[in-house]
Amino acid sequence: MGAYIVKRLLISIPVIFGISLITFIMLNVIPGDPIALMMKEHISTDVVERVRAQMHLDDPAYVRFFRFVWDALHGDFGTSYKLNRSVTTLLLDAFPNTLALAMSGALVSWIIGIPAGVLSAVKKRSFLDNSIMGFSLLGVSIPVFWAGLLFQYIFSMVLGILPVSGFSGPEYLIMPAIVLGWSSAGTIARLTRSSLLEVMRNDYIRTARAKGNLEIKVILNHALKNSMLPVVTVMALQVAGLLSGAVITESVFGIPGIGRIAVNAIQSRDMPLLQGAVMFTTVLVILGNLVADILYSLIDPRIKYD
Amino acid sequence: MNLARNLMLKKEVIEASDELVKETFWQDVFRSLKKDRMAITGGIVILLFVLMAIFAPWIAPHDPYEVNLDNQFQKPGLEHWLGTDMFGRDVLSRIIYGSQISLLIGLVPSMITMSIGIVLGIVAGYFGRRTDFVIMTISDMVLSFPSLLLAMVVMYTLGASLLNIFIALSIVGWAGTARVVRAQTLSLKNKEFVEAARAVGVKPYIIMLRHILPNCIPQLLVLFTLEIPGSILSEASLSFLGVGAQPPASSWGLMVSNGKEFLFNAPWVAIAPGIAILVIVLAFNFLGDGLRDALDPYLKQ
Amino acid sequence: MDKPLMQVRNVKKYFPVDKGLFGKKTGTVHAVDDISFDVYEKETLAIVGESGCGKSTLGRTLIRLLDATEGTAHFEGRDIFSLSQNELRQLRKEMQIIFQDPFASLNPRMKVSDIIAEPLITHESLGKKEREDRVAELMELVGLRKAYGSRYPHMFSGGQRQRIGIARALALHPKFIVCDEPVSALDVSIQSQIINLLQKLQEQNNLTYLFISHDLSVVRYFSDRIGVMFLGKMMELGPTEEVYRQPLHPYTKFLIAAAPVPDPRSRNQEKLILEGDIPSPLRPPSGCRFHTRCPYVQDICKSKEPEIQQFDGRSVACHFPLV
Amino acid sequence: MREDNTILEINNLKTYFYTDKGVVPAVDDVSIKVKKGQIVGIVGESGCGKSMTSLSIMQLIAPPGKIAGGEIRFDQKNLVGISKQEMRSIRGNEISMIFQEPMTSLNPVYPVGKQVAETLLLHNANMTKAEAKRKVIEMFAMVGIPEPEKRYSVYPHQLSGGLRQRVMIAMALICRSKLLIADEPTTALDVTIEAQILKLMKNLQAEIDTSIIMITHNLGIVAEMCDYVYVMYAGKIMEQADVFDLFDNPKHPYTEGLLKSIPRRDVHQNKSKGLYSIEGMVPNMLQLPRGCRFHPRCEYAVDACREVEPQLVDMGNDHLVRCIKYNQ
Repeated sequence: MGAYIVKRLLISIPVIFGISLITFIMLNVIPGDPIALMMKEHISTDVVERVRAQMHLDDPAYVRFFRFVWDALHGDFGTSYKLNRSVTTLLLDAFPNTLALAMSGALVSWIIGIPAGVLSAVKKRSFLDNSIMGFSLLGVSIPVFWAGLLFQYIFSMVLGILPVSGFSGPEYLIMPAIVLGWSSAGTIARLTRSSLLEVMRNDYIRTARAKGNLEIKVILNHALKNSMLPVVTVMALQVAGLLSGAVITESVFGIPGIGRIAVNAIQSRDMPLLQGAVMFTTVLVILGNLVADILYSLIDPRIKYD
Repeated sequence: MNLARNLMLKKEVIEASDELVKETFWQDVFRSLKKDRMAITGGIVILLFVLMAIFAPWIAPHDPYEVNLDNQFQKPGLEHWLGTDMFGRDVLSRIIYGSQISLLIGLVPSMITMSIGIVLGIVAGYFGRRTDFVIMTISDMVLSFPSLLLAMVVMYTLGASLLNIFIALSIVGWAGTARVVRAQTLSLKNKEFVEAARAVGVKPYIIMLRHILPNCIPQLLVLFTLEIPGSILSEASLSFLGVGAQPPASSWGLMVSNGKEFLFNAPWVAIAPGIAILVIVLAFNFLGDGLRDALDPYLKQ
Repeated sequence: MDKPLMQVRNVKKYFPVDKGLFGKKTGTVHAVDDISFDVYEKETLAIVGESGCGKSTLGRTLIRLLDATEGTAHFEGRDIFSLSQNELRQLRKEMQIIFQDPFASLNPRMKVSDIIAEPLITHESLGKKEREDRVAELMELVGLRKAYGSRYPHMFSGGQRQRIGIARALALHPKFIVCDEPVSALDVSIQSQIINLLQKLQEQNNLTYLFISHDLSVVRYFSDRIGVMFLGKMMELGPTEEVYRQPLHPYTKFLIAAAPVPDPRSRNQEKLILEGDIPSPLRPPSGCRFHTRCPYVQDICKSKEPEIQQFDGRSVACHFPLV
Repeated sequence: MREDNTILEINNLKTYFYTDKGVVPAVDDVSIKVKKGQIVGIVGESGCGKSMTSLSIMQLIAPPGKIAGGEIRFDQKNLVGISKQEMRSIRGNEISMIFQEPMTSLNPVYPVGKQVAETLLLHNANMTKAEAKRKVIEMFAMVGIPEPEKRYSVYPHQLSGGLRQRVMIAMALICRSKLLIADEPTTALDVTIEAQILKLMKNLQAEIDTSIIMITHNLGIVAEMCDYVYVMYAGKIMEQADVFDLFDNPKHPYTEGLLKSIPRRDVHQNKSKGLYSIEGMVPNMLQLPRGCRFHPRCEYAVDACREVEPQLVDMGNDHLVRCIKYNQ
């Protein structure tokens, strides 16, 4: 098992390198002179000169890229020119909040999504099935930011039982987690249901019935584990989705997470901060994919560990 | 090498009824779609929105851009069915005009995404080895970016404009389609009718066009109807974060964003456009689900 | 039997098996391992064997659907393995293939007339009318009504689809056709219809068949000569009747005896049953590949690979042929 | 009910499929009898309804299929309409089934031993897991699986087709079922492995004295294994007889045609004459021909064949045939 994880980690290093290359190109090379972009904010010339010197912008692009990678490896993502603080510390402060939000969103989606999907597959074409699927479809279709506003309006402004925004206690996490979790729970529930129904068509399910199993045992003992394979794969892809959702939810609910930092960095044209935020989240996504990969190989014996 | 898999026996009942299927692929799909109420409602709603977008100038009760400060924040009523916003503009008219941008932003990037994804997916799947490795590694990297963040970075670099939104949403979307099409191509490539074409000496690009692509259509149809709502939602999110459509364009996402400060005393300003987004996205999802069920037998082929 | 249409010499086809994360090669499957034989004009040479013996791989390699790892195959004097892409494309007119699975061998999105016309479109510049006539003629030839041309494959039964596949293979008037288990997936009554059709077409168009099958009864009826393969090696080759009456290789003897016979009286005869499982092509046994299942195995069989011995018109690869 | 050793009696079974394109009479008024210790063959081509008959016995017909009529008497009990709970206690215990595709009939994510033990534990509530494991290993040895202890915890993808079918047979006979239904058990196997499996089934049948319904399209297997044979075509039984009687003098044109059109590996057949073959195709079940269902493909068809559906007529010593020639 260990060897498998080590191998997977080794593979993600070139991927991370690739991502940093893409990010670097998009932020430094394509826009031409990053300082020109910053100038849009009418910054005083001395600040501009300081940043130009600090970022050695006169060196050729590839030199700057390898310096960026070298510094990144030492945990130094440059300094945010707007807040004049090290990008790394800013991100590390914000990371726990995003993690809390993303994890609670993920939990909401798994704890509600999977059982709901199984239930509606078991009770196919029943009222329960239709309502679960309707609710999931709503979750998938609803714009996350709009749902946030709606929740704020109903639960904070009208009912006043939950804080509108901010992040100084668990109760601040309830609405954002639900809003974020609802859409991914919808995806997971729909996928679990269709995957389970698909698996039920296999020959070994017919064998399980021919043994004299109760239908519910056929579903839970034989079909469920097989149906989890595609669900786990989607969970990996969902990590990226959750982080996208987090970006919005953090803005709506004013949660000081990495997403919020990224949005502010864009609005204030703070390139080093944005670059750091993007790198940070993509590494999170890769780790998420790794976890899902390992989960997948735990379920499916056909995948060897060697 | 393969065992004597006597396919005829396993599909006894299917074989019996299969023989009398006289419909072509499209007739069969349309017949099952017609029976699916949800898909039909979805289709009708989409049609309404398209008509609304086309005939917006004639339908909209007021001029969406006419600022009239002394009737700010009017409650939804007879005069303004959905009330007015902070500049006294009629919310309903702005939503009607907004449908033009939102539908455009739903369709155009999806088309770009699908075409890039199809070409790269088929090429990667059919040729395999190095081309496959390169294309798939890039797509894995693109998929590692949270899509919204990547779109934001693109908007940051290129600046906010309608064209740039198309580019941003396409850069994000192609990887997903490419992976699906590649998987489909890999399974089709080993099918005997492709081997037969190669045995006849048909050139690879013709094999891709005549044999591989048409058999991906069922999968692509489903993907397309689910890609459109995806990009509508993405654009709305971008606009909400102030990185998408810029004024005076009245994209629904922007309207929600402008209305969020006045949520307490004028909730309709932010909530009404959100409902429009929800309805059109739901409609596409209804249609997409209906299509997937109707195409199910063909998806597994 | 006049001069050989095709001379196959030491053909090998290996597949790398890449397991592990980095996809590094961790083994090779010797699907076809040093096979040599001749194919004579207008004959039906059957290649029989169980799964994993490499018969389908051999068939596909000989018409270059797969590229051989080693060896040569001279077709009318020219080695097809060393032909350039263009030369190969010209050669396609001479060699064709018929497949086993009626459901997978026809493009479901194409009309039947287009499927049959594809070879004509690819190789000959015919007018539309002329091409339609040729397609109609081909459909009549294989016993299908012209009117079916505008239909799609899913509207046909297995037997009819196999006829469409045959019509496609005949479109360019080939000399040599690889039939890869053409009747295995069909019902008994349909099977005999297709066998008769193949036979009629062979006589009318002087076709040469490489008939790949695992059905020893169909092969006895239909083939002139038979080659028995096991795990990539040719165990025995010779005229069909002689091989069935007096098999030289133990595997041939047991393989022929294995299929149950449709005559209840033979049910209580002592059954010749080969024990053990088919070894995996990834780790073939040492020496003679059949030694793990051979009831007459000796020590030499385990260590030394048997030389191919020739008897007049017959060959066998066994240290102790059943002479 | 006369007390003889009939273990299973199916009378006028009708299993119809109510598809959106019409009703498919997959099994149309079929009557079959199986005696204790007897191997009964149901032979026919695809779409003839033989598999649907077996699935009806096990009550495993999924919608849109339904048992529309007739009775299935097993051990004097009519299975059609009994409680789900009672049927479950019979499935896998008193009647068990093996299927055609050993590759896909086992659950890929569970060890094979555990899957066989499950059948045992389902029908023996007070049996401990360890005891069940012991019995399974014993059964694995009995069905000829080498190193049974090691193979207990192996996953299906690590076994060959032949070994997987042996696991399926072990699973079917672990509770010493009275009736084993084998639906094309060796069709997907190589011929040398098929010979092993057929021999194994014969030995086990003798040892456990179970009755077997052998469903196949292969008349060679019928000749070798079965005592009594039913020939099915388009959902109906066309002929039924003792195996020697059927092969010696087949009466129905379809049976006769089938026997004549099979190539033989044990005898030289002159190629120049061509193989006898029954023309035409299996009829489509939604537009069945009027009168005798075989008449469009029958050499001896006369006008009467197109009007009236002949009945199964007993020609003596249990040889029944459904053909106008014998209906006068």
